[in-house]
Amino acid sequence: MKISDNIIEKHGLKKDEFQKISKLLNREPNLLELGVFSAMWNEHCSYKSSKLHLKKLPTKNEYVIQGPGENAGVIDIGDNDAIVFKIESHNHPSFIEPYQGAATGVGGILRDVFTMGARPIALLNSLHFGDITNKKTKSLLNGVVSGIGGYGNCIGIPTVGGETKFHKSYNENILVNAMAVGHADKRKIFYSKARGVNKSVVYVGSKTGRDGIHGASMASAEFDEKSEEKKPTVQVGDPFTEKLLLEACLELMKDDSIISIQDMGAAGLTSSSVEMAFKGGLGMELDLEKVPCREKNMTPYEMMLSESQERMLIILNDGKEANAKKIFDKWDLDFVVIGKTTNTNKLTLKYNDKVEADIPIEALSSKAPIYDRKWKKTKKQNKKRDLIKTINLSFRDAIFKILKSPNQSNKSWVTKQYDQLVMNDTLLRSGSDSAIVRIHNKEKAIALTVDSSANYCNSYPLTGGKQIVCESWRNLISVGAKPISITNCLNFGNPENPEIMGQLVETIDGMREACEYLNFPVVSGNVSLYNGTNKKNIFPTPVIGGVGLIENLNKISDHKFKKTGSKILVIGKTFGHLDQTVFSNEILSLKNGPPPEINLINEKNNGEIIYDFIKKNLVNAVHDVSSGGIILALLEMSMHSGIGAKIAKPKHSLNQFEYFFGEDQGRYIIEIDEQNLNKVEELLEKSSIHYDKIGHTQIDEFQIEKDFREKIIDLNKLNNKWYNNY
Amino acid sequence: MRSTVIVFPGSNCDRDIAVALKKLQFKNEMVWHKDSELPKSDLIVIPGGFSYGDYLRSGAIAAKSTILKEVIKSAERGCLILGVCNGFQILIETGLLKGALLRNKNLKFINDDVYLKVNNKNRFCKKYSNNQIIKLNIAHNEGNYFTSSDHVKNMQDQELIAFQYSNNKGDVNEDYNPNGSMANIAGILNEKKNILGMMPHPERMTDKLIVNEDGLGLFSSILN
Amino acid sequence: MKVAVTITLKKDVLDPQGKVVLHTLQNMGMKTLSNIRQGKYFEIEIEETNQEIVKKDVDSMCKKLLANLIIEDYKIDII
Amino acid sequence: MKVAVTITLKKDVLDPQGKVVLHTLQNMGMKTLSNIRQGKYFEIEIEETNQEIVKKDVDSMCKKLLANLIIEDYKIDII
Ligand SMILES: Nc1ncnc2c1ncn2[C@@H]1O[C@H](COP(=O)(O)OP(=O)(O)O)[C@@H](O)[C@H]1O
Ligand SMILES: [Mg+2]
Repeated sequence: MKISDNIIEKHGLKKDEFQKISKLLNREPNLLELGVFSAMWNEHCSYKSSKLHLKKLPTKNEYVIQGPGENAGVIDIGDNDAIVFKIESHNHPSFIEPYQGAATGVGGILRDVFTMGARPIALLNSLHFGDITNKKTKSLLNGVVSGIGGYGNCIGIPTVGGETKFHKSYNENILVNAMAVGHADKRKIFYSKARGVNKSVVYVGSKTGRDGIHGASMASAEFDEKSEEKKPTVQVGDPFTEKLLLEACLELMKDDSIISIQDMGAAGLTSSSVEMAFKGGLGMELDLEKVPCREKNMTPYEMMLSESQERMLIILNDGKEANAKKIFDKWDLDFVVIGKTTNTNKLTLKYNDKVEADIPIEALSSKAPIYDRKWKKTKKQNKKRDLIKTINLSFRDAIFKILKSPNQSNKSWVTKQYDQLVMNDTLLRSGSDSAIVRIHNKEKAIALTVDSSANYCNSYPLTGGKQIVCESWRNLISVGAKPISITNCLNFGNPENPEIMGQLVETIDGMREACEYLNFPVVSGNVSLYNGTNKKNIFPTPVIGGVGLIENLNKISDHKFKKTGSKILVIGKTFGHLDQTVFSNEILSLKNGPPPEINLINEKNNGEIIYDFIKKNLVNAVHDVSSGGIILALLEMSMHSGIGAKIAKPKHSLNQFEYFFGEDQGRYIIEIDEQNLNKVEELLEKSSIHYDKIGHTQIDEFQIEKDFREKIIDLNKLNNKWYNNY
Repeated sequence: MRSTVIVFPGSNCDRDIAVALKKLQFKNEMVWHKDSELPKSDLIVIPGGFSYGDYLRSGAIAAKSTILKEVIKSAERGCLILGVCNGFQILIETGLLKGALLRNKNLKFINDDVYLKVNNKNRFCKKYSNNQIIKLNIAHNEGNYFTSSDHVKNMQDQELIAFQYSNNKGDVNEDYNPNGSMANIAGILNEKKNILGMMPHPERMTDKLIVNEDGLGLFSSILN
Repeated sequence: MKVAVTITLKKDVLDPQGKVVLHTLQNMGMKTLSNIRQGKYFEIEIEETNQEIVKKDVDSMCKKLLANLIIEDYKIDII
Repeated sequence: MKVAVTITLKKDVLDPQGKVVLHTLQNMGMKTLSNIRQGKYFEIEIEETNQEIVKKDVDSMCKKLLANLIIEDYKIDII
């Protein structure tokens, strides 16, 4: 079959890329080979637009065992315990079929984690939907949330945190990012690198069907009117089978049967086999007629490009096949030796003894295109003067409006659909700055958070990139965790547009700066480009998944007020920055202006002193100040505890709106016992850290000077309203 | 005291239950669903989870497993049987407990801490005081208990309703009914009172670091 | 031979799924809609050509597994 | 008027439920059983006697809510 221009285009390849393929092969590829190339060379697998820039991110500190490049990152938390984690997007599939798209997103990221030998212990997610008035939003929200819950609940891994946001830039392209976190014995981490020639290559898990053929290419293609036609490619998830696969793999991992193991994710059998061979500097030969198929008459092309879920590829040590098969039989899963490793450095695909494809592994991996795409700096906007003069709402009405807004509403409608406690180690659930998950049977825990700030990043990516790393760091600090490292998912628009490419480059620059300064490296991640439709791109949305360590379970904190009569302090200086804040968005309906700046020095100092307070048991509650400013942080501390507060703005300070709604960075609110006040002030002054004493806690009423006074129950009602009425 | 926890391929609260049992010094054994023999035990627990993905009807397929035949025999001999969440659904599907568990009335999975009013006139609850209010966690899709009103009346008369959803003051009404269950039923006993099926998870509340220890009362009741 | 099995909830059993679907559709503007009951459907392939045997086998599948006779009714159609 | 709607998964779409039910029935001794696919069933009552209108209304219900056309097909029968 002659490969026409039309076929090339359908495979998401450019003409010059096709020429490059022909040159690498010294001939034109056949259709199967073209399919394999298209899967490996697309953005999703090759990172061709982002690779050059991702390299700039710091990836090491004293905790990192494995940085980016493997299925997931690995960090050392002592006593031979390792934490394995990664975040990944499933944006396009979730837009097309929200339940299955989100469910298989969770399934996929879980496999990334347990393929490394870790038992998954927590799930988190970051969800961005379109405007609430968009007619698709409601069903997408419903479908995605139940899909995430459906998968995680069934497999029995707690979903402990996440974020749910609405903005019109996601109207035609929602974001569904899922993060999985696992626990492993540091001495038994499994990698994808193949070793040895003539070793058995084993297919395990579910059968291969026609699901998601070309899903990987779809995931990196811009949507257009025709994307409806691409619909049948969405995969269906089977969490029950994944649970079996998880248990079977972990059982097989107990001894030394496995040389290497790799899940079949995007581009299924193709990417898993190529990756294993490439990392080992080997070749691989597969007999495709042996692949367990769900449907009759599946072609080699379909088998290689199928994205059926719940499958793994394993390379076994000699003589281990029989025992391994017994394990998979016990769990009612397919187990078939479908090929072997070779020393040819080629991917050789046979079907009934006939060679159907023969491709040098390098052509598919290291020789895949890498682009230094054109990019343009984003111009930093000027600060708006006298924003507050335009306010036409009272202080009280502004608070009410924000409490009722979809983005600031209580998210329990979402989180109640997730089993948060299964495995019985969730010490702090969703709704906190970070979740805390105990290491089973040990006196230590990890803290987990997922954060994004698309408005900030859209306004000025360099600051946004820094800010989002700092926010993650702050959320970990707030619960008493030592921040260790992050994973990230970079959701951006079309990189062929220099402005969008500029957003990506500068966001990464910003992230790099913060990661370096805070010793908070990136150990894994994912890039999702081409998010947008017909040239309308989403806001740049990097999502950061942070992991911190808690070495003493008695030295943790949360944001709920604990008792009446204690003192409330704001740590860090308030300048009253209103541009790009919830306030300017919701109340002033303003879209422009710069985001609040990040001062890394203050960020670090303020965070370290909070950490120190928690370790010294000096604080009753801690909450970082993020979107919505001091007022929203205080309200959350009250609403979630049922304990009120009486607050007054510091004298000679800013205007009330600026003080309470400003989103200056690097700040925390703490609740302390009166008798600890002197000690705390002394420590703050010794470190020259600015703080404001703003009030004290009281029973069931939230009060701000003369302008605001409300029962906590009523505030909760208001805050819980939106989701339940949508 | 010896206990046995039955493990199905999709069980996911089996470890949690085992941890709770061990905390109370039960001599516990895990038994795989394909096994055809049960170790001698005083208590058999069918844990929560999604035994077979909750496909068809939750619990329906597990109810047909080899090991369930043995569980039924033990039950008839008077052995104590506890089914939690999916375990309750399985007990319903085997017919060991009467009624049906339908989809939650809001058609959503619900994970939440709920208050329960306890009837302590049985082996499983005697360490609680009668009408004590405890807080446990629920996590299910199908916990909407349904039966005939005669049966409800019957159970009330014989004190077979061990747990009812309530508020923290013990009011039992629609406002405090998370899933639509008849009479706010959260857990029931068979007539001989040796079998308890309940939707809430007592094993999740056995650790002060996780909310409270209200679930311990159940395990310690069984213990003596 | 191909058989269709339809399983429906008994008349007096509450059908939360049907009820929610009903309300949703009514809210979406389907004014003439007066009731919806949700059930299950199975398409079964059996390698057997004798109708009597097939019917008997499927009947036993329904009784033993597919339907919960306490709350559900079933109907078998050869298709 | 009463209408039956049957919703089935498209041919190549994975049916995890059907798979588990199939294996269970086979393990229970149904040897001639070769395949099962699970679907949904709705019994709908509409206060309208014109068949054409009813069919059109139900068709729109299927498209808008009951079926997910990306992975499912539907069938409408007046009963
Ligand atoms: N999709 C979700 N999954 C899990 N938890 C969520 C999700 N959405 C929101 N949450 C929880 O709700 C809480 C509040 O969310 P948000 O208002 O975004 O918090 P913040 O601005 O403090 O980061 C978070 O702590 C988070 O854990
Ligand atoms: Mg926060």
